[in-house]
Amino acid sequence: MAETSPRARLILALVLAFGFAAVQGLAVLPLVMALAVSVVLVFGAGRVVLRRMRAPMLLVLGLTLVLPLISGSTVLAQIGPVALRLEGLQAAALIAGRLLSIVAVTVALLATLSPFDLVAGLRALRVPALMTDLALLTLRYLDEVTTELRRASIARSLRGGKRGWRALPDHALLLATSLIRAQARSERLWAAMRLRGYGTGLALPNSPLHARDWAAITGAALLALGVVWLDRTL
Amino acid sequence: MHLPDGIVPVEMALAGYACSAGLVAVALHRIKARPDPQAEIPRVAMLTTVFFAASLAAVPVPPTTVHLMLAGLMGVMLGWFAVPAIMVGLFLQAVLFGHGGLTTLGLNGLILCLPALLALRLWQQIGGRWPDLAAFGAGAGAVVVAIAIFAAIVLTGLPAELDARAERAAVQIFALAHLPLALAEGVIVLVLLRVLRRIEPRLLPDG
Amino acid sequence: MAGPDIVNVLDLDGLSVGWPGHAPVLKELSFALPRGAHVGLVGPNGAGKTTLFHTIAGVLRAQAGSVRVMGRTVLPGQFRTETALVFQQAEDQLFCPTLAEDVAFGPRNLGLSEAEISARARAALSVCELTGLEDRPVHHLSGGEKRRACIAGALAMQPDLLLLDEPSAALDMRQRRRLIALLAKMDQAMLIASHDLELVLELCPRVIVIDQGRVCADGPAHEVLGDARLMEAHGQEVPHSLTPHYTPGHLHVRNSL
Amino acid sequence: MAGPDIVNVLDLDGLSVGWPGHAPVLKELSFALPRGAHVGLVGPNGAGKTTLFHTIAGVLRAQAGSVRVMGRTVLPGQFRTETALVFQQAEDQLFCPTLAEDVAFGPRNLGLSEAEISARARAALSVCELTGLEDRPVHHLSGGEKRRACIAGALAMQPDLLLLDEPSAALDMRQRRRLIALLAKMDQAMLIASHDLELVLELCPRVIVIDQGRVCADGPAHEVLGDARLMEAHGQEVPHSLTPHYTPGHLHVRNSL
Ligand SMILES: Nc1ncnc2c1ncn2[C@@H]1O[C@H](COP(=O)(O)OP(=O)(O)OP(=O)(O)O)[C@@H](O)[C@H]1O
Ligand SMILES: Nc1ncnc2c1ncn2[C@@H]1O[C@H](COP(=O)(O)OP(=O)(O)OP(=O)(O)O)[C@@H](O)[C@H]1O
Ligand SMILES: [Mg+2]
Ligand SMILES: [Mg+2]
Repeated sequence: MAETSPRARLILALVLAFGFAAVQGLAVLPLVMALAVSVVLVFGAGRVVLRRMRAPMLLVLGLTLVLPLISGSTVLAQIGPVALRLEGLQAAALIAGRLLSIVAVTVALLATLSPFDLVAGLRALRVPALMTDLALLTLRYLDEVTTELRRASIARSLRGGKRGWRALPDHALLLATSLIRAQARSERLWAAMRLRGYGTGLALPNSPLHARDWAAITGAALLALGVVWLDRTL
Repeated sequence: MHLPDGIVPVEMALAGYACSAGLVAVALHRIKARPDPQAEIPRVAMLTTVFFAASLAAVPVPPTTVHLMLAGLMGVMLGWFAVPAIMVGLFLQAVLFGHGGLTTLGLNGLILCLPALLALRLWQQIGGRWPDLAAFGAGAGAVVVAIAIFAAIVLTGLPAELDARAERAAVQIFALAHLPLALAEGVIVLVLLRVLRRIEPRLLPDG
Repeated sequence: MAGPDIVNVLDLDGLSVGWPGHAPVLKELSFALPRGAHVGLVGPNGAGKTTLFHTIAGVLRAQAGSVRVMGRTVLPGQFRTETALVFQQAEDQLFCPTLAEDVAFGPRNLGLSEAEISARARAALSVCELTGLEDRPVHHLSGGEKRRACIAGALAMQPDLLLLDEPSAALDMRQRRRLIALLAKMDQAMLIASHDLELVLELCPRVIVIDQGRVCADGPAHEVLGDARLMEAHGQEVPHSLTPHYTPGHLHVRNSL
Repeated sequence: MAGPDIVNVLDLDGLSVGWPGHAPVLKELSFALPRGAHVGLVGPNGAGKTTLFHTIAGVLRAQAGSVRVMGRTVLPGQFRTETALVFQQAEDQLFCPTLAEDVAFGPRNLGLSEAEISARARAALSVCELTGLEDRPVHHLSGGEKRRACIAGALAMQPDLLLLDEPSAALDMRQRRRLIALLAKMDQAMLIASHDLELVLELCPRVIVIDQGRVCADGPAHEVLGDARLMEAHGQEVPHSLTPHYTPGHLHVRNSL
């Protein structure tokens, strides 16, 4: 499945994510999670997903610690003033299941693409050229601008720059300098783009969707609908 | 302050997409009406890159460090271009860095775009007469409005059984925790726009 | 060196140019470039070299006089594929995600077929010794590779006139040597603006000196660059390779300047 | 040249350094700089020159060995005002709105009185021949002026050790000459990393060659830079002023390389 086109992957990710987000009961949650795991395995993205799961895991941990204590009326256990409540526990489990499944699916489908293919996929989905060009140029120059900002901040420290909140105005100065340079650079960039005939946008033209892509999209749509239907009937 | 996936009900997420799409359509319509919108793409892209890079770097606000949001500044400096720029930034963040989420892209767009447009409005209204006040207001105000929208969305979206007292307490803690961020952004936007007005007024829209 | 053509690749005739809202930078410039000529353009900072290149490429409007490329007058805003400009800032010129896409960007805008586009891109990459790096994101290229990538992007347009603004800036010895070898074997007409006089001397049989927007000298490289009085007057120095040295003792004399 | 002190300004002792998450870039580097010494640092792209400067300035952590400045070990994150670093990218270093503010930035952070701050700034500006440009926005300075502004900002800290990374990059002849004259009369200890070997030759009696993170040569400039075999092996060339030329004919031979 690794050859699925970027455009198809975007559609797959959206369809599955919204399908999972629509789940309201705990009953289909195991099915949803199993589906998420199989998508990860099919796209061979296990390692990436595990790496990117850390932050969502922390969030989920926070929720499961807090929600059961503050939400719901059915008390399951009481230790002093602290009561563990059923509804809160259910809500926490539901949110955690949905969150982790959606993140797993999006990471498996999209984070494994090169960022530039991703933008080409967006262009193919008829996202306006203005936005995809913004995305491409931002991706292209993000590293450089980050490095420049980091260097400037080292230069500031080397000249005894203040620490703590008193450094805030200095940060504003660094940002202002960076913006001024960005402006100058954009003028050169525009000349370069025009000289090479910039007209219709930077992203590559559409590549057609193959039969395999259509099959994947149809499959995902059916799965998502199935999940929602099961959720509403069970 | 990005809303992750899976927290709010799917209806809200869909409504968020619809509202954001509407906002983008309005913004693109406004942009198309400008004399040569294509020629502005490199400028908007380069400034957006700087905003993006700056919001990835941690800024000290004791006792911790925070990440700037910069929605107000984007509104002031990019005008209506801020809307597509913010949406692009959010998409890239969600997919590349795992901040925010795919289903909540629309809602997150509202959380940042509305404050940006309000900041722009504020700057256009009083930036000429009281530039420092307008700048601080744009910076700090955008954070406050974003927090308000964020809190409203979360409260509407969370399970109904949540008891009212806990709810209010959580909102208060959340808002208080972000007060330093609002102040920090206010100061940064104030200093920054002062510098730009002094040495590179070309970069500012007619305030 | 020039072909059997009658036309010059480039004709400047009494050209005066300024940036919008500023005084003219170039004043009554006239010279011509025959086919295949490699000409060096030398002058101090602010002399107007970059301004001249922008005018030839059709970014700036001539206030007086005319620029003709391949016999046709250049109109500002009109994108002419006969001219390719390589900027001093390589980063700003490589705006596509990967090397292959960047080199193919120009040909794609010419409306060629996919096969032709990729043939041209492959040819340009191989001339510039970049084969194998096609899928590399542009910001992961080294300084010398970026410079060569810019040149590849220009060559893919198959221009008749190549304008190079400070091609050796920020390159180390090895990369600079490689660039010189690469440029030496090209047969397009070329105008090379550079502060690196040794490079100019190696690549260009003819050199034009401009200062304050006027042509101050135009002639064989050895004569022009070897003329200490002329060089001195325009903020340059005679390149080391044109001055005989026997002892290293002169260094200390120089040091005390 | 060195003063009557016992201490070296800089002492490197078996220094190994790498960027976080990468293999070491510098491997067991050892050398010392006496007071007032001007030393050139030469090596191909990626040799580790910039990395070394970052380590000396306390940005990077030594994995093994130690760096001592003025006899005290440098700890990462602890920025020492005895060391001043001038980056290759002048723009990154000038972040205050005007030249005067930028040069005064360092002294102001040292907690000096206003009178002292302005005295120091004025002195630094005048050494760097920037007097008269105080109120100019930094981004309206020319390349050479920016470079000198960075040096002025460094000098205003009154450092004992000045680290210069490619100081002549992007300068024209006149600016470069001016920079050389300026640096030649300074009496701080200086480490100059540069691909401009003529500049190194004029400024530094001693040259260190590094390649792949190791010291490959350390000795008198004329011997080191004049050693064709050594230079060749590390991607450099013997500077023109150290090779005797009698006829310009060699150019054509070179061209066909
Ligand atoms: N974008 C611009 N707007 C206004 N004036 C400009 C602009 N670019 C250059 N100039 C002015 O035009 C004059 C010539 O500059 P130009 O960049 O052509 O010189 P140059 O010969 O290329 O110098 P260098 O060797 O530094 O590249 C200078 O006085 C400069 O101030
Ligand atoms: N920020 C960084 N993160 C990781 N590796 C880096 C970083 N900067 C440099 N390096 C690596 O360290 C090595 C030495 O780089 P360094 O910049 O010190 O070389 P240099 O001698 O300064 O080269 P140049 O002449 O091109 O400036 C290179 O292999 C480079 O890839
Ligand atoms: Mg120039
Ligand atoms: Mg370096």
